[in-house]
Amino acid sequence: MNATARKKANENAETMLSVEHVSLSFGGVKAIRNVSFDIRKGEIRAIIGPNGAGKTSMLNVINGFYHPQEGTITFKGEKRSDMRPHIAATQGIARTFQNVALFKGMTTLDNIMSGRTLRMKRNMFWQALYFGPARREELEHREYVEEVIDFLEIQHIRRQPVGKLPYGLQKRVELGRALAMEPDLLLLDEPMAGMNLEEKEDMSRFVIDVSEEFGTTVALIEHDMGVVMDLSDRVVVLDHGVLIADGTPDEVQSNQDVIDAYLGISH
Amino acid sequence: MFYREAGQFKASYGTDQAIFPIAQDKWFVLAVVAAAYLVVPLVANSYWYEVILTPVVVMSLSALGLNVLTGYCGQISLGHGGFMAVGAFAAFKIATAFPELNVIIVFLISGLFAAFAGVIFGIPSLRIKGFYLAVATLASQFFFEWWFQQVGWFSNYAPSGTITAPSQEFMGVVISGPSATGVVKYLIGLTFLVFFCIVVKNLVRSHIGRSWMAIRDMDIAAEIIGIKPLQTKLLAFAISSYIAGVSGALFLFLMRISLEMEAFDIIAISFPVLFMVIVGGLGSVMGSIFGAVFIIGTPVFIKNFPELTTASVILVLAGLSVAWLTKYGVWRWVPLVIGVPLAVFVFFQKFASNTAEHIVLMFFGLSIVLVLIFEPNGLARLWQIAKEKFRLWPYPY
Amino acid sequence: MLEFIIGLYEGFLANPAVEIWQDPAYFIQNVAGGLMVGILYSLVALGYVLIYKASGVFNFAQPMMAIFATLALIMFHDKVLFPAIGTGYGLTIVLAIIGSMVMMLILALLVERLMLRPLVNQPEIILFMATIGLYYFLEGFGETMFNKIANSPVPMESLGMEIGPFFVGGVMFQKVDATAAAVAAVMVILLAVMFQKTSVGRALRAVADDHQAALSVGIPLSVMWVVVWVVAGAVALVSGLMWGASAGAVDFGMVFVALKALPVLILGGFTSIPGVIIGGLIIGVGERIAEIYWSPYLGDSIESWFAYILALIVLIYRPEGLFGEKLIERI
Amino acid sequence: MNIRKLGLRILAAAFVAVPVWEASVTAAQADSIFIPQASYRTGKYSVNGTPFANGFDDYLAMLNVRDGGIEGVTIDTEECEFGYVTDKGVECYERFKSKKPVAYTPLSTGVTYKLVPKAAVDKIPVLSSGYGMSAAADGRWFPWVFNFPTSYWSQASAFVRYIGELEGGLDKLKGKKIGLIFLESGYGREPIPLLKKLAEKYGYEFKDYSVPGKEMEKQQAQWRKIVKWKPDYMLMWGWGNMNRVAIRRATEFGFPLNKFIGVWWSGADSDTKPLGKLAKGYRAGNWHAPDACCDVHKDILKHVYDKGNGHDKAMVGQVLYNRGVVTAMYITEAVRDAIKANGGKAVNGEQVRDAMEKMSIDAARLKGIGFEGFTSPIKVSCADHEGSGPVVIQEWDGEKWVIIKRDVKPLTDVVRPMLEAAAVTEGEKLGYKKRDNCS
Repeated sequence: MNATARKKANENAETMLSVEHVSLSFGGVKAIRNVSFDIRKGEIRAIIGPNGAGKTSMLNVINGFYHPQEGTITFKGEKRSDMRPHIAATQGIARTFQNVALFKGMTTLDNIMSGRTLRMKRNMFWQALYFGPARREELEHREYVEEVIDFLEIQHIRRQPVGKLPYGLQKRVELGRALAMEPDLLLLDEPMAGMNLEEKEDMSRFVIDVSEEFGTTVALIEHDMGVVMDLSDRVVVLDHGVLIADGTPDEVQSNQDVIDAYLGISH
Repeated sequence: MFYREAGQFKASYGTDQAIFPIAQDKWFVLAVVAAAYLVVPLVANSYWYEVILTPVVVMSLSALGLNVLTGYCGQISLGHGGFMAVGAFAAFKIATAFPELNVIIVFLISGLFAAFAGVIFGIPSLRIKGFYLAVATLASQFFFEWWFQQVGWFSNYAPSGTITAPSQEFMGVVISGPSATGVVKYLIGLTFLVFFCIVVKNLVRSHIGRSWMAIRDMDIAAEIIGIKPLQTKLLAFAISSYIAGVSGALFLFLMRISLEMEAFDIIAISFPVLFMVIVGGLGSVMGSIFGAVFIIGTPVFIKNFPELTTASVILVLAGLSVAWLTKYGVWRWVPLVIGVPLAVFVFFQKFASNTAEHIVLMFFGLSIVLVLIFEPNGLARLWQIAKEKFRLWPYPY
Repeated sequence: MLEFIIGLYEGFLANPAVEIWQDPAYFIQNVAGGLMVGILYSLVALGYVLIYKASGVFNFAQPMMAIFATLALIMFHDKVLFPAIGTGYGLTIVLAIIGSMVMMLILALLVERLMLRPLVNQPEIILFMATIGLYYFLEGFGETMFNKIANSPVPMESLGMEIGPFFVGGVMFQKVDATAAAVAAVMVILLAVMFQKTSVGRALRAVADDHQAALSVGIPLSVMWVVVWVVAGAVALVSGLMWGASAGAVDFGMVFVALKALPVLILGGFTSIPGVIIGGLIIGVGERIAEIYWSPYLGDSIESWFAYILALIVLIYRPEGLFGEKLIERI
Repeated sequence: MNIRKLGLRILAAAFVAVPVWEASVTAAQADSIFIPQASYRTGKYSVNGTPFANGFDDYLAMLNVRDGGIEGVTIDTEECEFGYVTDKGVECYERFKSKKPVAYTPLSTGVTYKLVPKAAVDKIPVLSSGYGMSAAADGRWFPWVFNFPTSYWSQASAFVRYIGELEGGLDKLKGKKIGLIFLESGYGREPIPLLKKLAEKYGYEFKDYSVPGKEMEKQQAQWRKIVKWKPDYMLMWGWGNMNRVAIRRATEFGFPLNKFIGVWWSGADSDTKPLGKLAKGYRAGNWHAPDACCDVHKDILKHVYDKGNGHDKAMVGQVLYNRGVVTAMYITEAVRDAIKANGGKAVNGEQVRDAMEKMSIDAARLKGIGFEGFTSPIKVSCADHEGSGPVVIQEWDGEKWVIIKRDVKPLTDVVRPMLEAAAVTEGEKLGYKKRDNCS
């Protein structure tokens, strides 16, 4: 399936998440002002904007880490304005972070296994004995995790503590942890920041594969415009907390407001 | 030579997920456990039972409990003595109220009370972090200290507040109380230790343990992958205090036989146990045992050989100075020229008992600082490094 | 159940209220007494705050430093008390204070060189544990050194302190306590001036904010650490003297006072100097009032834990303490 | 094998050898008797522990020099420092056990409780003079534990009798108020049941005020409450620096010190000396002289200090120094009796225990060993391990302790039945049976 075909397929897809009139402020600082957009099932949605535009805040609102003062978020038809991150996770939202947020004391394998936590049901008495159902469950999940590891090509660092890995690999492990959750919506916060060209290409490939093989909906923040234009189906542009453009990469690219925002013309 | 993992292939994820994926490790640990059960009772005398073995076994268990909370879940607690006290007093009350109940069952039940107390005092951990939490846990310590002293019911209204472990026989052997022999008490304690080591090891390699470590390493990210912070922390508090409670019961029934609340003082229990965990290795089951051996063993060793210890420390210091003073040519040998005769002189001294005790305090303090400087990951990490070296032996890399 | 609730109401509210109403003078006496003890707590807590602010170390050995410094002063000053042994050096009080401070300087140098520097960039818990190691070391070393003069009285006359009560509007105060309060006020003002107006103070604030950044603009980190440990040593000396004067003598049992400084510390916020003063006063008054009016209902000596529970309850509402800087979590 | 490994091996071997080495030392010393000393010259109570240890050690040293030991048998002794920490105290006991000590003085109530069940098994008599478990007074239940000359309960009752005498008779106690300020611990709580019982009998009002171990330095709240209650007399069961602070607070809050009486662990030089004149008038119980009064002090100075030995001359004659001396004397006299009874050879713990049960030191014997005016005569029996000895009341005159009242007898008629009842409870806890060979 090539990019255009995929776009066509997505156009009529149902809306997975919609953000309506969301405003967020910290004390006197307004991070997000009255922003609305939606994410369709199966698409790759990019959120771009200059530094301080409120992109990361937007992701934090979506997965419940920040609580917006106004507005609502509808995810898979369920409307809510306030929630805790772990509830977002149960509903099927996974994410990665701008500064890698891995569990530094644990190995790669354990980090990715920890993504399966929500799907593991055996209680602590079975676990304490590590016998029967608990053991079987652990092994089943291990198998899935090994698939993720194979997919991301990180077999060789399986047993290493992630704190000591190079940055590029850490980003991959973090993606792996998010994938292990088998999410419906995957939020990626600058997945390619600080990478060299080769690593960026690898990562882009993973993002596309995730979208195509696993059918996961992806929302990503990225600074590299080339990557954004290649990868994404639709783009949201934020500047100073305000939504200034929303559309296909081509539409956005030619939008005068967007060009002004990136060139730093004051409003 | 014998420590090679080459040729051991894992055909399934099951074998790869085993506690000791390397066969030599497994055999070594099994051999140590077997020796602890079979060889130690043959050679130990009452000094070893009373001063080293039983205390090490009981305090290892206590440290294991704290390691669950502090090492795996990252919540510092200075109130561990309080939870041990809950276990001890609960065990005492149950054992005196139901004298026919087997004490082993009593120990296991008394842990539940401690677990309950742990959950209550763990609730603030959702909002309070780091040192703030550490100081807040002191609240539980001091509250229990006061409560058990103040309310006579806990000590069955003994005028002095002293509680004594009642005697009990099981299959013709006295397993608790004043007349139980050292070997029986040691073996009971050892069994509890081994059992809980396996339980904790199993927990920490399951999703529960991974949730704890996730909370420890980065609580925000943990929440975002769906780990519920309060439940996870409370579970850690519950299990940690359960083990603390059981070890408190063992402390009363196997180690002290009779005690008053002062025995669970912050200076007597809470700090030393925290030491054991940190010196032994945060987040390591083996580390808890290493830590207990170190913290209990070091003072006993220095006390038995104060002159030898001082002399060796002087020698080491002199040696280090020589290395440090390299640029001073011949003069760098001065510390050694002074140090060696001094060490020999000290070695043949007879220290007064209080001098020896002062040396214990100073060396104890120093050794903690040194361990932290040279191996902040604790003795367990040293053990791993030693294994690495041994695996490659005789090649350096 | 109803009885229990009525009991709670009577024990915690009704009976204390009636008691206060009937004897307000007693209540005022207790509040005044609590304030005085609170000041002494604050003095001890001040030492912790200084070191924590400048080096991120929660220095558990602070109380041991207080005992150490005070006993050193007594050792340098005293010669009357133990003439037979000849321990004292009989120096004037000024020289004795200087002597004691020189010892604290040596201690600070050694601590910086042998403990803090090798442990730089380690997590706070490791540094905290290291100071517990330091605590044990100082205990052993101090006992060897001051074996003969432990339990000696503070040289009150030389320091110009007096024993005895005085009355303000019918409320009894102890002169020792008043001196301690005055000294505490002076210390706080001096420290505030030092932190705000001098170049050392500015450097210390920079170090407190960010070690790496301070280093990169050329602030000598190790010098700053020594400075702050010496200042903390001075605070330790003052607090040791004040507690010693209040309790009649200086001995190693005084470390327990320091445990009470911990709730003061978290109540005020680890990094705030005004915070520990207010925190100390709240704890001092709070535990006194609780002990006097709630102990008939709860049992005697609730002051042994009340301060901690009070701090815990405050922390649940303000996890960073009353005056601590609020941490905004970022990811 | 390099040097480092060799060193490590030697260390390891040495560590393993501890018990073996201890045993070999024992074998070498069969012609002397071993009296071990647990001492606490370190830790938070070192101020109290040091003079006691000095007195104990000096007395044994003096006997060795002056008489060549006891009845010609050399005294072998060794100190073990335990810093008033129970675990370390147990370590000391276990360390000494292999050397076959003839008696053991645990020196802390915590250690005593721990040793009570052990003593019977190891056949080592435990002497806790003036502390430890009150119930041990009943020798029928606790054959291996002694707490003569007087238990805490006897002492508390002696204080009540003394207060009665000050008021002009025990019947005048009706309506009076007597308070107790105590260290929150097993030791501090010990006199409460007795004082309550006596309150019922004599009609005085009784209230207790606890001081937790960590609040010792403060005590303002307690004294505020005490002053509000306005007691006629205050008793104190304190320890360490709690005593000093309590006296200090009493003066601050205007409580008359001559109505404030401390237990004998609250009446040492270190409690009052730092306060000097401020503590003038404070009283405390005791069972021996508070000064360098007697021949035994002269002997100690002559045979120990004048030869350049000994610990600290300034401490000779202090209250706790004398307590060390008198405790050592009880043991050495028991050993002397045992040696005499067993034909002049070295004796073991069992024989010393038998001697202790028959111990009787009258005034003449006290004079003979240099203790005239030092302490009261004492008589122990198989059933009575306490002796119910009389209590001395001493007062601080601003510079030193002076005895103001001698021979205050306990109210035995009340105390003894309570002691016996307590012995039943404590004995049954340990699964003991009452001996019936004491008639």
